[in-house]
Amino acid sequence: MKIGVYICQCGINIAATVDVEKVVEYAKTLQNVAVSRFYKYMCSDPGQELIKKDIKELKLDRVVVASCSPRMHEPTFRAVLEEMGMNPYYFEMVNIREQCSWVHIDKDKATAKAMYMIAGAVARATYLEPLEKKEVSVIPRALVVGGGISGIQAALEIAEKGFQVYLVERNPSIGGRMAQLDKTFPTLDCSACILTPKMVDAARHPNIELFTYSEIESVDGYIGNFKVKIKKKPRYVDIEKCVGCGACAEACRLHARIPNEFDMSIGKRSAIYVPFPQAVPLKYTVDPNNCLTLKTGKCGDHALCVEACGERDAINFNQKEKIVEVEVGTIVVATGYDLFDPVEKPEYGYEKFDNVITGLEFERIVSASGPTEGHIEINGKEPKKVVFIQCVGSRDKESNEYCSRVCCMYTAKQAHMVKDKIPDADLIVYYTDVRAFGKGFEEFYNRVQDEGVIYRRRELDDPIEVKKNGNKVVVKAKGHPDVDADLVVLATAIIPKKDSKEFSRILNINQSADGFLLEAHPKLRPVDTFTDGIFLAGCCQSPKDIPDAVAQASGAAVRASEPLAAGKVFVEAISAVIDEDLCSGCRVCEELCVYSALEFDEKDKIMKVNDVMCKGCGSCASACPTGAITMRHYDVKQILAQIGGLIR
Amino acid sequence: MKEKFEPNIIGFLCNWCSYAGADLAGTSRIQYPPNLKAIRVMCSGRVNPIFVINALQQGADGVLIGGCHPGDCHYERGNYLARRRMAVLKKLLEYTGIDPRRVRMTWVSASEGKKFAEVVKEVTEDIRELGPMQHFRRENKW
Amino acid sequence: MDKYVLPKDNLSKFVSEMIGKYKVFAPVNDNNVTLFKQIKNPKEINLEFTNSKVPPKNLLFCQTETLFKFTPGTKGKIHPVDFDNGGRTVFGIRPCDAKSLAILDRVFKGDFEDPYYLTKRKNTILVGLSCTQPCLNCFCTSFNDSPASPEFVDILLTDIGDKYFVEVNSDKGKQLVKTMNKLFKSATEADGKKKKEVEKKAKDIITRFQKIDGITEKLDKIFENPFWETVANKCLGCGTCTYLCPTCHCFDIQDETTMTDGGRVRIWDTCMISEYTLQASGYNPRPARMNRVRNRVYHKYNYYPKNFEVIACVGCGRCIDSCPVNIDIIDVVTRAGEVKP
Amino acid sequence: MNNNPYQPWLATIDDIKEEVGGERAIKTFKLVFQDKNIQNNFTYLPGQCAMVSLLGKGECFFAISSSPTKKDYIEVSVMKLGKVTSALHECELGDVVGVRGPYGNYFDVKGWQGKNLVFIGGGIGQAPLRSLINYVVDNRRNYGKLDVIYGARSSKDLSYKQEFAELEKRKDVNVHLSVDVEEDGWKKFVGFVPTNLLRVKPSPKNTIAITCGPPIMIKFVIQNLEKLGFTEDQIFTTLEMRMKCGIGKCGRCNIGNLYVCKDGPVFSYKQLKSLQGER
Amino acid sequence: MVDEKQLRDAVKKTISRDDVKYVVGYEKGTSGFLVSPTFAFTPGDADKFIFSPLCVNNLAVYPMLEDKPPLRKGEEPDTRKIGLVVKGCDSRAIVQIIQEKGLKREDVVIIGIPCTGVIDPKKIKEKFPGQMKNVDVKEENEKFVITIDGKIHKISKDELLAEKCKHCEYPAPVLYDILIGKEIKSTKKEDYKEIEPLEKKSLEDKWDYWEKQFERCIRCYACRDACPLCYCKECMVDLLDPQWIRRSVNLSENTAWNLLRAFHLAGRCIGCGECERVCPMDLPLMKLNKKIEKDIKEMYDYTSGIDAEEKPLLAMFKPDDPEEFIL
Repeated sequence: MKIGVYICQCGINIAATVDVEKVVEYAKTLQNVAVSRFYKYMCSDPGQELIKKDIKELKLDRVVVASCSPRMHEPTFRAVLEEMGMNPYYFEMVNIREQCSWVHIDKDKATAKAMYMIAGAVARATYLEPLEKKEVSVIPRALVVGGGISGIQAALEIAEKGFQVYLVERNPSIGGRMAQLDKTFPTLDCSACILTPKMVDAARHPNIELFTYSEIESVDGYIGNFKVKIKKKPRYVDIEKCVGCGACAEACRLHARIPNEFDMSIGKRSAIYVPFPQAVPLKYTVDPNNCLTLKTGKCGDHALCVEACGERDAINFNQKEKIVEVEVGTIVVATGYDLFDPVEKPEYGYEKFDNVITGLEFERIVSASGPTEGHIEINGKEPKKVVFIQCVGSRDKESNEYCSRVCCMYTAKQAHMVKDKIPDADLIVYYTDVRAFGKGFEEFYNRVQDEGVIYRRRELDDPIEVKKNGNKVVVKAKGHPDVDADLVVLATAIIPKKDSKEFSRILNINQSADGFLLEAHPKLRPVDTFTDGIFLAGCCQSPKDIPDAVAQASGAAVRASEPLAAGKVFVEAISAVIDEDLCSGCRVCEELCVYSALEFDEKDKIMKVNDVMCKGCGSCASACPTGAITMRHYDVKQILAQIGGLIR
Repeated sequence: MKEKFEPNIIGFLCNWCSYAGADLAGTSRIQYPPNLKAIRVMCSGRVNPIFVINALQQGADGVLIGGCHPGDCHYERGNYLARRRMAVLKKLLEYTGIDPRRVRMTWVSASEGKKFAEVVKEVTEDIRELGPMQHFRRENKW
Repeated sequence: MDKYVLPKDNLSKFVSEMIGKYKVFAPVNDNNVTLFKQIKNPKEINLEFTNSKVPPKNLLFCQTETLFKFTPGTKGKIHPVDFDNGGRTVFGIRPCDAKSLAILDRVFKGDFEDPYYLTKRKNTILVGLSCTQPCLNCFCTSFNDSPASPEFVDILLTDIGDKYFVEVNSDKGKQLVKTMNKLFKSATEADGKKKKEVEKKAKDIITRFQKIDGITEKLDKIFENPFWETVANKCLGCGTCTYLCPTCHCFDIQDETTMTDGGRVRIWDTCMISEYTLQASGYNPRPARMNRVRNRVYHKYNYYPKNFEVIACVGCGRCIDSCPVNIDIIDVVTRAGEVKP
Repeated sequence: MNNNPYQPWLATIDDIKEEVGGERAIKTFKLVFQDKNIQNNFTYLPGQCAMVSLLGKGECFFAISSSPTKKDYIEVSVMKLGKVTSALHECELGDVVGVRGPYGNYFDVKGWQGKNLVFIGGGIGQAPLRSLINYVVDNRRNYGKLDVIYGARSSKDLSYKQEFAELEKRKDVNVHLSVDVEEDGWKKFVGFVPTNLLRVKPSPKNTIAITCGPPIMIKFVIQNLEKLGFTEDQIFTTLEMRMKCGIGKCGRCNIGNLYVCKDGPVFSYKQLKSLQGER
Repeated sequence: MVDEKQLRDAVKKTISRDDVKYVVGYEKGTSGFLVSPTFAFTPGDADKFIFSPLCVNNLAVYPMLEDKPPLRKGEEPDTRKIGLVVKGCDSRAIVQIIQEKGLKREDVVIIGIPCTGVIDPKKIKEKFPGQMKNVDVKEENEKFVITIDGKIHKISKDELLAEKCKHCEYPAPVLYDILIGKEIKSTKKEDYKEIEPLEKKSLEDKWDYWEKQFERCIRCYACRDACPLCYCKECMVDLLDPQWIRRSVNLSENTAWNLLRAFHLAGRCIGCGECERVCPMDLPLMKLNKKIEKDIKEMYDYTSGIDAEEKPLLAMFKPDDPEEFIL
């Protein structure tokens, strides 16, 4: 057995705290170590060459590299072995940067720890076994969850590459948050104008199948072979028959009596409705929570909508929820975001006073297609003094520490819209820091300031208070004179979708501490998740503006299309193996495996592993009462040897 | 002066959460004691109680098992299963006179670099206080 | 044979003097289990015992013994160990256990002498203690042995009331007594008579008897007899009988290592488990419990007598006392003798 | 020489020949004792065994497969089966192993002088026969007709291919190789070793037959030898057992009252038949 | 008192069935108070069957002990049933094994005995040491009536009763095909009093206690082999590669073995006490088993060997399992 040990200085990242030369000398004393070297950057080409040369000349059996986290460069070095004709699993990585040099100051101690870690790795390396990566074929279809701008973009791009896409949206129409916006910063394009053509494209694309008013019920399987159950909620309208004429909504007994969620409940709709006129698909949906027929079983003496629909006969109150199962190779998650509920910060007076609204409510008010047809009015009056408060629920340790990234600019935009529509209005913006980092942002901010909008800096530590003052409210901010305002607009934070947790479990992906879905690497794999074959786009991953969301969606689409195009993928070689001589057929493992990777062989009365299904977690191995199950690459010999090395 | 006792602690860290959390502590340069040496496993569910007992035999003064928070397991339930195993094992160890502070379990997510560092600090201090694990350490004298 | 008496008051002195010179092993009470252990003080001795749970063979043929140390690996080195050359006495060994050592000697001598056992054996003085209260399953008399036989010890002590009757059976014994002769008194004829009485009484207590006439030859004829199946059916395959047997001597050799050091270790093994004979190819010549139970009986009553002219059983009864399922060697062998070939 | 029979002498791996590949690979290791004195004093005869160990992995008992006529090394052929043999297979030139021995009895090479010899081997069972064959060939004029019958599952599984090729070139040794199943390019006998034996049909007259191989093969070889007229005391075989000590103490390898490591491994069929015990 | 005639009839009836291989029960032992497991292959064998308070063995171990040498070509495995005489605790072992799919219900014919408690062999041996003949033990009015060489001793049950019987909640078999006598109900409650003193000790005292015990272990594995639930084809301590535990007999390896044995039985041990009974070195193994039993009852409300449909304790979880110990 010949083991090569390579220690990376990582510039000074490692070398500053770990005495690399000393470690090299120490490694030489370890059993089976044939060569031990250090280099400035092991991951660089010359570094890799060093290893390759030794593999060739010294005929190394195993390679140990002590450098950064295996989550960074394990694939890099495995590729080195592979290139030299070695099995890539003969490689062992020691994390002496993230878990040693960066977290310890004392050079002696860090050096000692690095030695222990390397001793453990060398001991373990002796027992490493060659593994073959398993190749599985890929179902050439993709699933996109979420029909907002990110989802639409991703779906269109994958479809354009020639693969079939299922686009699933929980609302009756695709379009998402962007559809609710009036104009977009900083270019002031009309949001609907640029979005609706895309919506239509998506609906029309021969490779895209829309599942609106639908939700993901479950996801099983693995990259290349996901089995997805989609729950189609009953619309009570046959979308084949509905032509979107709207006669039913006009006829509805509750016509214009139900708050329309799309208009942030400022506008009203019927119990049978489309969320907005440009909805895609333009098909009506019965609101089961309000429809008299569905709620009480009785709508006067007969249902007026059915009557209005007449011969088309599109309304069907007997529709039931349907589960559709689809199989896809990859999944793009674009589930979007929710908005912070300012009720949680009572000092802003939201819901207490009509004069206090959120940014998105303002969008609906200012929108030409909104409930006020674009007239900015509050209780029927045009406001003359408008206050914008930023960072409501963002950059605030009590609610969300992060910056929501879009509020500064949309507030500027909204201020501009007010100025545009009510030129004599006084505008004050309370800001924390104005973050105008995007293309054209700073210019826009300057323009708005030039338009006479007053920016007042607020300190987050001194909460702004909004109090009643007759028909108006008074905004009190420390360090500034009080302002009597007709309208207060709160820039509420972008927060993770309410059901993110549940959803991340369905998909078996992670959330970061803030609750957004977690990318595989913040820098290098920003659209991947830790589950192979599942990718992220848009605000489900973190707050973003439209261009960023679209860019990420394009990225996710490319990532998701790669396996589809390749037609096959390699899946984790780490899987369970069963020693048939030891297995007693107790089937404990069958019980606990989430992936159904273990099957009972009726003939031999023992368990068998399905390599491809197995994800290599190892729960079965530690539960196996007879020790019949071992985990490839994490087997008992390897682990016990590593323990021995770590505490020698 | 007698040198301060530096405990040897073995950490079994799950690849997806705790190991990533430890990495994050690194990228965030959060300092913690160097006594814990990590073994990367795919899931805390991989940690067979025998590994723990073996580590103590081989001379570890303590063992820390790090997994994902309940519900966050990359493999859905590995951490739940580990939790049961460790609950039973810890009680058994305590009953035989092994201080329960020597075998610890923690939930550390990929975003909890700070928590990871704090946990390591706490565990190290606890075990430092307990002194070397001598109960059934292998003597290897032959 | 020299005969003395040792007043009971002098016993503690006798032991103390031995402790000053040798490693002394004696029966002690370890949580209600009698075991031979090294003692530092005569007070540790417990003489209220019928026999020790584990036979004192473990003092010479240790359950775990390092054969040598080494630096592991393919570039390794061997580091021999020093044999335990120090003088030792086993105080309170029963005549049956002493006989077992004489039986074990034959295995560990031979063409290849076992230095670990023999070095210790050579330096060990056996100070025997007659058995006056044989236990339920004692049957040494079946082999014409006596619970008060000095044959296999260096010195035998027999409790004859207020003193011990001392029989010195070897040069080693003589040497020992000589160095502390003021503790001993010459034995009178009455003392000798008393010993005989005690011995007779002890023999009479033994009610269990194993028929061993011509057993070796009888066994030759019934190797394939289904009788062995019936015996083995209830066997659980644990190692209790063999571990507690004073003549069993099977062992396993294992390498144990850390990253830097290692030792080749010899550990007691038991022929009662399947793994014992399992070959690397997967083939097992003794696959069933029947094979193993039969092997144990044959080893003691057939193979051993053929090789060494002595039955490898001393009638201590330990295996009967401790067998979880009452496989009773007295009963098994007696019945085997009656089996029609 | 130390007088501790448990303590091996160190030997260096001087050469490794890969005989057979695959799951149950066979390699022949050439071992040279580090101490010249030991090497010179390590005298043995064909059939005898040695305990070879890897420090840290354990010991294994092997028939010495080299001929005693080669003085400056010994060879053992190792099939990859368990922990120790697998570790041995990973060894490289220059690696150090422990060796103790020689152990057991041997083929009666003196007594068989002037006789015809038939060697019947299968698979790894050829190892002890190889020692004997090479010994006999090196002392060729002392012996009569020599027939070597050897077979394996396929040509890939045949050990000592090169040596057989050399042997086949000699006029005074008859080599009869076989494989169990038909394969491309195999022009010699196809069938099991016992069948090949019947085909070769050695005369029992003044002949000793020595067989070693898998138990099932030995069983049929002996049956066929008897068919050919060989008597019980003309047939010899060597046995294999699980062993730990090699010196008749640990108690594993007994067949009846005999210990394979001490009283064997060479037994005549006559002896074997009279032995009562598991094997 | 168990009607031995009824028992023998049941054994006869069972062994007379074509689909039964043999019946395992108890017979009188070879000496003293010993009782021996016995096998009936023919109806005639049934006459030696007995049941007395000395019948302490858990015979559920036998179906799991069957030697399974490889079948020869064309040979069919003998799949006939095994008849078993069981007490309450023994029957729980059967249930637990069925739960673990080690046996199928139809593999066994269970002759159940409502058990009123058995005698601890160690206690009775201490009480009546030395040589004896013609021993008989009966139960009468809450007393054990012990006859030795014609001499009768009446001893209160409590004095000789095995510890496990003192708190037995399942004296009647939880699963049986034939019941000998009437079903009985337990009035007892397991309160784990016997481990409480140890639980309350300081850590040092606990280790002091266990160190002395583990040190004594000779690793004969009788505890394992007598346990009906230790039926792995190959026990992990016998494995060499990987070697979980070294074979050396010393405190470290002995402790590891004893902890692992106990842990391996977590949620599986049914408390028959065989491990402790057969231990030649008198290790208090039940103190370990009972502790785990208590803990899992408290933490997971789980009792083993009651319901054959239950899932294995350590192969399942509840999201709200206790986790105060987690950092």
